[in-house]
Amino acid sequence: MTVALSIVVDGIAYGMILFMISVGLSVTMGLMRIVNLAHGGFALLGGACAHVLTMRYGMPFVPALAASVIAVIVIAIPLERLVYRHIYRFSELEQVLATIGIVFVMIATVNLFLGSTLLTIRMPPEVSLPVNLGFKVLPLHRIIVIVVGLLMVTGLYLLVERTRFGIYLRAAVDNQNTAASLGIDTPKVYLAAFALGAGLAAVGGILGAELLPIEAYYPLRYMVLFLTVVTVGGMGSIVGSFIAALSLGILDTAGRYLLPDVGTIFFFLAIIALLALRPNGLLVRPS
Amino acid sequence: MRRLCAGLLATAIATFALGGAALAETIKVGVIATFSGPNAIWGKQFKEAIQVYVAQHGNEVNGNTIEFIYKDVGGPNPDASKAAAQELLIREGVKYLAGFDFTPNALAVAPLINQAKVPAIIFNAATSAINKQSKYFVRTSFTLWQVAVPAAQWAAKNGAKKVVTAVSDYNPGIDAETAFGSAFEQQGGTIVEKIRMPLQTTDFAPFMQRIKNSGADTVFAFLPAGPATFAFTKAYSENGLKEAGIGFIGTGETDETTIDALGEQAIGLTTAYHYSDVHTSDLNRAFAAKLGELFPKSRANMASMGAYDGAHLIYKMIELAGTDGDKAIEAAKGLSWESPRGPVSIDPTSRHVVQNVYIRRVERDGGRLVNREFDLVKSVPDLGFDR
Amino acid sequence: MIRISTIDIVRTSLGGTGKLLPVAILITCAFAAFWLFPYDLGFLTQMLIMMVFVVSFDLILGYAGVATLGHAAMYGCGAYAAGLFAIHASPDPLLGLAVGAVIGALIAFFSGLLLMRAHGLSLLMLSIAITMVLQEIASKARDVTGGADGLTGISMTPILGVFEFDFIGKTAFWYAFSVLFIILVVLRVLVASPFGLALRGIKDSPSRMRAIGTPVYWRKVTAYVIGGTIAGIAGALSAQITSLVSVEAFNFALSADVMVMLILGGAGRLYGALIGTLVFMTVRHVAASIDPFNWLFVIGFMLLAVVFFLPDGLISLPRRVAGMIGARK
Amino acid sequence: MTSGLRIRNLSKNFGGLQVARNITLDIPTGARAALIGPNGAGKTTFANLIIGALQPSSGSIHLDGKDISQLGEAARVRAGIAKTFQITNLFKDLSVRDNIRLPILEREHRTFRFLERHDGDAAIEAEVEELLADFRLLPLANRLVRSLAYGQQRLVELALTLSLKPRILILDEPAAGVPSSDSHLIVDAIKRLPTYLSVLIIEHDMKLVFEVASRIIVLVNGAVLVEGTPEEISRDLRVRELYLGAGHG
Repeated sequence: MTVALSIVVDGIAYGMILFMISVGLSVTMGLMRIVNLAHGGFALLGGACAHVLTMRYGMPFVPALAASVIAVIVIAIPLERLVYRHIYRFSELEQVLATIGIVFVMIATVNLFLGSTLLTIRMPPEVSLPVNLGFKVLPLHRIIVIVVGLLMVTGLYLLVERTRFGIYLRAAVDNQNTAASLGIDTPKVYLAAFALGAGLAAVGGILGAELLPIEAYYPLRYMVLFLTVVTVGGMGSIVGSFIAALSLGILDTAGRYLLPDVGTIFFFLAIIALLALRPNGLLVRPS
Repeated sequence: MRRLCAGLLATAIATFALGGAALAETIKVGVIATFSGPNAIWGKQFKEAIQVYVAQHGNEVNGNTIEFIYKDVGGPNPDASKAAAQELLIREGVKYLAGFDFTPNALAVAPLINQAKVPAIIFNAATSAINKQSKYFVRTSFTLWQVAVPAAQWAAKNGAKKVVTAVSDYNPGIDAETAFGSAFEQQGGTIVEKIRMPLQTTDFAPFMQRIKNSGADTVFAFLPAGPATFAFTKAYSENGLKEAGIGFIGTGETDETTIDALGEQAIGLTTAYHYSDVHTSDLNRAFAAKLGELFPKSRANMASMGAYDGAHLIYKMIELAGTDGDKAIEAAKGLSWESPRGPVSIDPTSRHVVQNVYIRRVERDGGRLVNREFDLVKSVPDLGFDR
Repeated sequence: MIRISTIDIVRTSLGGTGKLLPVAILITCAFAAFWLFPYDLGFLTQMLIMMVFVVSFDLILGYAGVATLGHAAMYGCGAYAAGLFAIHASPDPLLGLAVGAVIGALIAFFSGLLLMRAHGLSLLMLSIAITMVLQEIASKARDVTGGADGLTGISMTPILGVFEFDFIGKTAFWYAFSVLFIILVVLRVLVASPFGLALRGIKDSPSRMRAIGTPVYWRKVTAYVIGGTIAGIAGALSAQITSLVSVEAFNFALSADVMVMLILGGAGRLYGALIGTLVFMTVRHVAASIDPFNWLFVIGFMLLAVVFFLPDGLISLPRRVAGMIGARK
Repeated sequence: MTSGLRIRNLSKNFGGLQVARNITLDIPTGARAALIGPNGAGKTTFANLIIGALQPSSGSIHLDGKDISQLGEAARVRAGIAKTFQITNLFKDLSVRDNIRLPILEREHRTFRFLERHDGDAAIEAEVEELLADFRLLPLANRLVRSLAYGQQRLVELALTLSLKPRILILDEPAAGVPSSDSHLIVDAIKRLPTYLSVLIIEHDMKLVFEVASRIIVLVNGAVLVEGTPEEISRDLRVRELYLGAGHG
């Protein structure tokens, strides 16, 4: 019983981090339908920025987080205007090539200025304190991540489903010409959505750095992980990604608890089975 | 221009294979390592340590000029390693090979050095069995057996009764687990559980729970330095293991190149290892000073020391045997010298470095974290060679 | 600009004297490389093996339009199969290649039964997951595969009992080249066959192919098995020539590199696969040896330049240039 | 035994939604029938039920007395049912000639051959050239379909479908998207179709329907409203209401 409870709690805490690091990709790849392999690159830029701010300039964590996210958005906007705008029209394979090219340049840039070692982000020491939940000890920052993750998924759900921006975005992705004829400024909607995706990637990179530490090759090292969450969640569904992230977190944790020797095999076999049964993701029905 | 006829080529190879010219010449040393990609730190540490050695000792031995040539293989990539070795041996006519961060990269050149009779000095790759694949391999780093056994002996002597081992599930991890386990049980201790953690693990919380549940008083861990170590030590400190009274003993987890990234959570971690950059000796201080002078941003670690002593060994072999591979290997056997890490020698059978293994604890030293040595096990050979 | 049908290109090149031109160019290039870079035979051989591998992926992605990110599954299995066969059964290289091919085909068949039903992102992920499982198995079966240390002890007898693997790698070079050459010839026949046309039809419009009565799924499985066979051969070549197999043979990065090289050169053209491999590996090799710390800049900008200015891959460069000159007149 | 297509009580439900209701219909050999009806009447669903892209919930389809209700799409093509697509669905990166050649190769069970050339069979090549000539596509034969005008693509669509040598040909809005200046090309092509063929045209354009069809079936809400000759249909009050009432001519 305690084992099951531990699996669920640890799994949710881990799943929330998976959600954090991949939610930006749910926006760019899931909603905007770009094969955005550069997603991890924005997380890397955010993390590197937070590293410099907290470690070199001694900025406290929360302002550094905000500043880094803004910095990434500021980088993302001209990048969208100059480069991504053209990438939208590319075929999927060309998108793969283009975004891999971008991610290589991002890695090389971070490598040039900060080297290829771990780039830690200093957090207030209190967040590392173990919190005793009675049946289980959990680090405080995991609890913070769980809360932030819940806020994030709620906010995004409302943004995409309930606001005009969300409707515009879905209309624009569905059919750009129709959307334009309805008077929707599709380039601006795309720009906003892209900036949102990049900003979320940065948030995820920084908050997830407790488990997936930032270093120059971060985007390549964890690419499979990001893709897994979005694929299992299903394209175009923030809530799907959320549920997928939690399920994968619990699945992976259960594997590590119960079958540690074959945990990785178990995890990927489970994903194979899942995708074989639900090829379009957890929430989307097979067509 | 570069056109060469095959005949000439064959002659060139024949000449170098016979080797051993007595005249003053340029003797080339080919260094095969990872200089690009996520593991580029290896190549960087190797190269800088060699440059420090050359800066301290000049580039001449017996009137011969020593030239180091570096080849990148981009990570664990045996195909590239073999191709690089071929190119170095044939085009550059190197008389010594060196480097080798990853085990497969070293194993891939074994057939080549056997044929060419060229010594290969391993600066890192830590699987005991490598040296059995060719009598031309000499190693100046360490093996997991060499550091894990002293770790077990020290732990047993210092109050550990029940230990849980937690290692990354790949060959070095298994080596560490076996070495530690057998030595610890020999000392009368009990291994209560052996946990093997998949290499891809990012969240170590489940393992922390298992470690706690195992009822052990100490955890022995082995993980590759980098993100895995970061996440593991973080999980160790944040899941209340320290508070639960479970001690930590490891080996290379607190590597100097990543220790500062580990931050406060690392303080107090105990490890058994063969080199710390704050080892107190004049030689080490001189080494650190030169390194700081040439590469102000760098910090020495075990890879630096493997390369530094490797360079020393190559100089010695050239001094004693010139470019005759067989003679050079014979000369290397039994050599002993004072290294920045302490007294070392080359065991004639295993062709592996015999060295002190230090017990260290992570402490804060000004703005950085260091592995402070407080105990040692003297003259440990490669205990895994005969297994 | 009107795009010229590839089939027309193939037809003209196959008719009359044009038939031998690519063959002649290929052989000339091999000899030129052999004479001009006698010291780089190791690297050139690696490139030839990679060309075999990329060409096998071209059949799947470029012709049948099936995008996977797990092509290393067949490469790795071929490599381990050939390595284990050499150690435990027979050190004959050609037999080893055959074993690699068979195992590549089997893995492709069984994984293809699942994969060829999937599409898009789901297909990418499934292929990644299958490769991960295989890598993990190879890594855990230490007694058989040597685990992370690699499978050692592979030694080969002379090819056909005559050509011994030599120190400089001459034999290895010509061995790899011969295999590549034969595979290219086979694939050229294959892509010009009714089956090849059907694959291109499937890439263009699977729904139409179904509407004309094609069992699309089985055609794709067949293509995947053929691609897997060749990938298995590539893996076997690497095992025999390096005399070592490591778990890196299953790496995700390898599958990704193969995709990048193919798109870079031009998917759907056999020579595009060759050019992409040549350029990518050369640039990486040269850039990494000149400046190992910043070489990724070069690769990154090269990929961006190609995708923005040569969307059909490097192989379209001559035509592009010709088009620009023509437009200026 | 009737020759041609015999449909009895065909129904299809999507969950609670009934999209085909009890359709009973005969399309004898050589017929030129047209299926009309307002948007959402279930015309495309009906076509998909016949070609096997959808499986019926109940009812049967017989071709020349043989029950084909349980066959899949590919098998029905082999049995002799072919359909053009409403939005052209061609092999855009293949030449026009390959677009015609591919279905013939498929029909002749050759696409599983690896070692012969795809253009190596004289009989097939002759058939390809004949079809190209029939549809006046010879001058375009080497162009990629992608580069053709839309009207030309519709002709390729027709030729491609015909190359399967079907017995029943279903034309799903053959003139959709074709500028009116080019629609005579389509009408001509349909009129030239061989007489052994039964043709079912699904169309909006009444002018085209009245020009080529000898029987017209009106479908509303998934059910047959009325069936008859063009004259009968044009006189039918319910149809007039349906079309004229909605403002169509």
